[in-house]
Amino acid sequence: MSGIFNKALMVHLGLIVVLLALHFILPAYHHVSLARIMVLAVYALGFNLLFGYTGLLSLGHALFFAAGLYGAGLSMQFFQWTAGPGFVFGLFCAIAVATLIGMLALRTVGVSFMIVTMMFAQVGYLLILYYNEYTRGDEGFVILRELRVLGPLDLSAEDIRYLVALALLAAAILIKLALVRSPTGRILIAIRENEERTRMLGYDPFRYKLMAMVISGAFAGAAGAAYGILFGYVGASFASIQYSILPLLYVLMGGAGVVLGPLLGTIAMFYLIDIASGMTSAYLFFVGLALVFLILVAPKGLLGTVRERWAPWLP
Amino acid sequence: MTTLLQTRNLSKNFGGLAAVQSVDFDLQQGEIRAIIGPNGAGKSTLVGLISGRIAPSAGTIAFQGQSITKLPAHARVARGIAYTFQITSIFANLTCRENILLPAQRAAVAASGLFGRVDEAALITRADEILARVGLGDQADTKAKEMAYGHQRLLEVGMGLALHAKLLILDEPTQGLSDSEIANFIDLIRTVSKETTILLIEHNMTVVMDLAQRITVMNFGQVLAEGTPEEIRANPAVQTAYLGG
Amino acid sequence: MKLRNSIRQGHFDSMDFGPYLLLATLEGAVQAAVLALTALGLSLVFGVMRVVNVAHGEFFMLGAVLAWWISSLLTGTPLFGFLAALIFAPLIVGGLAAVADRLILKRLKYDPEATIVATIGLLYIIQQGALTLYGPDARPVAAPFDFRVSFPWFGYSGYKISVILTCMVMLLGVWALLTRTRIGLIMRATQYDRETAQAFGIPVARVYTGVFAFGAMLAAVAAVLIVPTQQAYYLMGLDPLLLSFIVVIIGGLGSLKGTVLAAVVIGLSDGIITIFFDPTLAKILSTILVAMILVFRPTGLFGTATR
Amino acid sequence: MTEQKTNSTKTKHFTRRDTLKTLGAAAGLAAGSHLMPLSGRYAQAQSSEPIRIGFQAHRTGIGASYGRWYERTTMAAAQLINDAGGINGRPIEIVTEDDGTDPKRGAEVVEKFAIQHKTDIVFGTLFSHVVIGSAPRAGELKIPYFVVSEGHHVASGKLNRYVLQPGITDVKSQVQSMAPWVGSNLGKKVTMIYPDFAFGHDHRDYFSAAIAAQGGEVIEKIAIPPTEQSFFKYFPRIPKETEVLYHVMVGPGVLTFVKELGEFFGSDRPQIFGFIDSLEAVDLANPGLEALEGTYFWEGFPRYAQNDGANPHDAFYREKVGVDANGASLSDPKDISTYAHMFGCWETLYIIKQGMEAADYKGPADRAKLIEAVESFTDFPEGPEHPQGAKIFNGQTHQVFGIQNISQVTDGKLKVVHRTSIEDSLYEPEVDYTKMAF
Repeated sequence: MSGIFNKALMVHLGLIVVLLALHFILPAYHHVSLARIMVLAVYALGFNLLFGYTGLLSLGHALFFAAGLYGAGLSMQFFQWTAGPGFVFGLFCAIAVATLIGMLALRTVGVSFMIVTMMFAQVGYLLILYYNEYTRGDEGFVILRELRVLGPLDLSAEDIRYLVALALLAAAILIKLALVRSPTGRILIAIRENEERTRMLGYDPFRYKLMAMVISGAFAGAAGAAYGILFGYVGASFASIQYSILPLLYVLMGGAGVVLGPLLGTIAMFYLIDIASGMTSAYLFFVGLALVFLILVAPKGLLGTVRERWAPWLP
Repeated sequence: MTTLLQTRNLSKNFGGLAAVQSVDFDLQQGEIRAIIGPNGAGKSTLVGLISGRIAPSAGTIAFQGQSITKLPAHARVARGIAYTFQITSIFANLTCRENILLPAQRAAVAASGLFGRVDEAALITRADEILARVGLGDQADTKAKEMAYGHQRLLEVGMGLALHAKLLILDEPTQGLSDSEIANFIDLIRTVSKETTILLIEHNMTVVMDLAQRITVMNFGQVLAEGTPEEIRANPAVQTAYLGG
Repeated sequence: MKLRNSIRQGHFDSMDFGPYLLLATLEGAVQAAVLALTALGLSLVFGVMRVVNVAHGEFFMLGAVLAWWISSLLTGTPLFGFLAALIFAPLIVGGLAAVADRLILKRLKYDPEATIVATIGLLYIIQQGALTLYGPDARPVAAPFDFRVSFPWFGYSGYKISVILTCMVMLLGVWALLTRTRIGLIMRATQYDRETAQAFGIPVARVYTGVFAFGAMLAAVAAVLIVPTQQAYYLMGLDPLLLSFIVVIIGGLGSLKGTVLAAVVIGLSDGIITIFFDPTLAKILSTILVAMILVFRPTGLFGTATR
Repeated sequence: MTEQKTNSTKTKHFTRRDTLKTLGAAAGLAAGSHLMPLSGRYAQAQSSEPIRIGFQAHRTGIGASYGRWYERTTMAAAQLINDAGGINGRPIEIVTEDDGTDPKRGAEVVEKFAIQHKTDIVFGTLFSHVVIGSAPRAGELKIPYFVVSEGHHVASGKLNRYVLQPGITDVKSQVQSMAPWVGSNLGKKVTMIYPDFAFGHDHRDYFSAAIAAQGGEVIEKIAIPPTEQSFFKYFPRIPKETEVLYHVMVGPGVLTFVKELGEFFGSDRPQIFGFIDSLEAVDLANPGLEALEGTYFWEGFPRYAQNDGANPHDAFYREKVGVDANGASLSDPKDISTYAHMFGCWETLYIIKQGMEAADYKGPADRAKLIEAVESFTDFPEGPEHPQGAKIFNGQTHQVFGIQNISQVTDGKLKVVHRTSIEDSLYEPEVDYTKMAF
């Protein structure tokens, strides 16, 4: 391990410590918001693995988020499972769905891949509506509060929720950091940069893309399952196209292909909407303007620009 | 001498055009072979077929006595067939070292599986050795796209070397290199050829005559002649093809 | 189970198969006609500029909303208001698109990824603009003329049939423009090779602006044509956007014929599958069908590679 | 505070194991005892300032056309309450946040009200998925959540003690109370067309049961996928022997839906009965809607002033909200209100007032008392505070029940032809929220 790698590790570990310290000092509203942001950031982190590192733009990631959300929510509702088994089952569902969709959708490239993933996600959304008698369709359902426990921990309590969300995010950051700095991560980046050349170096691009898709789907599913468990609600809107675009926005804002980019993007987007909507009912206008401005001024996103200008060692 | 590579009746049609027609081609272990021929003779298509970038219309390819006709390109690389691109195809946004690390880690990654551990430090050492060998030792941390064209060509060759292949296919490696760089390149290939069989497509006749032990001449998708440099130089059919064609 | 129950032979007692098929075909044809026009706009932008215009559906929405605005400004017969809308709504939308191209896309040098982000931003801006200025309600636009075509089994809107015909004329017009005129030649040259086109003195920047505006105008025209049968609404852009994307990819990039054929396939299959299945199940099945076409024919049904 | 300092100074020589240990310790600490600083942060101070009411509004998204009118109605009622001296001598202040008609943002907005705006209660949500998405957070943050949604979610027992719907009848009782009149006046063989949403399924299930009780039958159920833009192709599914076509649509497609319905049938049509949801905020004078002449609609509160003396308080309410006799905005006759639903905001606000007065509400510490006070209410008499009509409230189910109207389109206006009794809409309670802990 060279010094550069340790520096990167220190930054990421340091960030996790800062998030832990914030638990003790943040004003309540930001504390509760950050808990949700951290869960959604896991979703964006997974999206970034596929989009930022492997170069695959999926417009159907809400399907994986929803697979985790519904896998956890439905199993908890019907089998009276608590959070632990519910989460594991949700994660398993997301991995299964991501594997299946990956095997099909990865036969396509570029814009076709965007459209195919989007269409499969649309199928998932409609299936949730179609099986209304179990899912309550668009309306969704509440996960019973007494099931939202992990051993002795009451996950509906504000402090526990924050720490559990942080633990999930920390795991996601460290797994992703390890992955992108591993030889496998190098291959994913190589596929993004030049797929044909990568193949001629002896790597099967399909295999690596599928792996990226499954891990990315697992991140999305973990975020979905955690969202349902921590916030108590499961609903079809999380499977809609808007929720597929959301992680793309987070990643682009924070910086694609930077491990921490999605976290920063999720934070920035949340506060942009939160603050703008407090000032005007036309807040979408400002979101749009911010996106256009960002892409004109800092096309690589916030952290992408930081890396380009000041910190080339940032993974 | 054992036969490393063997094609039989190998053909490729693009639409109505027969780019490669019924080529029987044998390559012996350890040799330096050059393929020459006028533009459009089918040289690049032939090595494309061998490396697996192009699927054949008919015919078979065997490597070390085993059929590889149906193997995808990446699996052929795993068997030991390395290909360097005619049009420079490096990872422009990555550093020189990373460009070399990618091929250098292939065997280790294949051995350890998707999530296995790989000795990163040993890999970096090896990558830097290869960079030194192709004369890019001082540019390890330079982004590939920021290098001079000739250096990019050398990096491309270095990537081929890093694969540690049994057969190294070089598609016009000296294009765009200066005379001094070419001389270095010839020396490099000579040393490499002690471990590796070399298949070279080349327009620069000086390089061909200097390096190749045997030469295959292609014209209109077929093998026109094959022999030592002296035999080829003396071959009237070759002269017609080059001068009259 | 639910799936088996929903394969319905039972309800042809409500309407015989023949008439139902006729109705589904007519509905499919209307959808196909409007979709073809909308998707063609997207395809041109995509083909010539390599820009994935996520705001395309918003140009469609703007066309519909402007049609309401223009026709409500004008008193007189609905025909007069409608014709004014058919002329001015696309012009305004085209103008906006040209401005967006100059102000944003051009500065991004038409980088494919950056333009996706920028057009998502544009989507929000246009949508919010419509919500603020036009409001959240769905509003109708009077058809320029209307008569009910009475089939023996059901009635059908004469205006809808005229929409099919108008779209066909428009498509022929665009086809002639692209293949028979100098403008079309310039566009194709730019699509084929930007640098060479530039070298031959083609003002590529102006061509790009023109193509972007023209693509938006096609969407707006389609919206003005269909809005009398539906309603103008600020969130109506999403569906045409998604369907247009699907059509463009299935049809094959840059293939006018493919785009039209794909629109017909999607329009009709959507209509006809509903005869046999529960509506939502039909939507699920038709979506899977189209996705599978893409999976197993990644380059589309009629075109060449679409990267 | 010392705890934090150790953490931040450690940063420089941190190892992974240390992090895990700290995380574990923190988790254990948090689990074992309530963190002092945190619980302090989530508590709220009492105040003698205005009573703050968080209004969760659908300003954007698919609920926006309802949201606008919910907001206008709320502001009108708040103004009246303040003009009459407020609640317990304190003025009320409406703090509005847009939820984008999205359940995720809805939950965030509830958090914002409870923690940042420090409102006393949250109020005003319409769309069911936003209600259900927000309800767990309201329960966890222990803030009373008064919804105006007409969904059956509250009375079904799926939510929690902090969620109440005292201002608008739920869909189950609305639908149920329609069946006797439909069965005896329009026909017994019913075909239903509804969106493939939970809301549509409620209509399907409750109406099927209710019409069966009348000796009728639902012979075909057509669930329309919500992504649909055009409905014509589904109409052939309507069986020929259909006597009554029951439709309920929601969202922007409604205009297309009713236009196409008219086109399909022409003059030879079955009886048509619909929920006004299909036409809320839509002008009946719109081109293409002529075909609705003679058809029937459920209305929560009749859009057109009836002038039949049946409702003495309608005119007052109309004037204060700014709606003319045709249900349109006083300032723009083309701007049609969501008249059948929005009265719920008005009435809910008055119930909040009544509840706070009964509980002698002083501040957030009295939230449980407020809920208990509302739970103890049993009926609301007709009056300026309840202009839609008298209501019966069930404190166990947190749900209110009122009269419903059936109107016929006559000369392009809706004319009430039947008013149900409150008793028509009652059903067996499915939950007793009063037994749940706070």
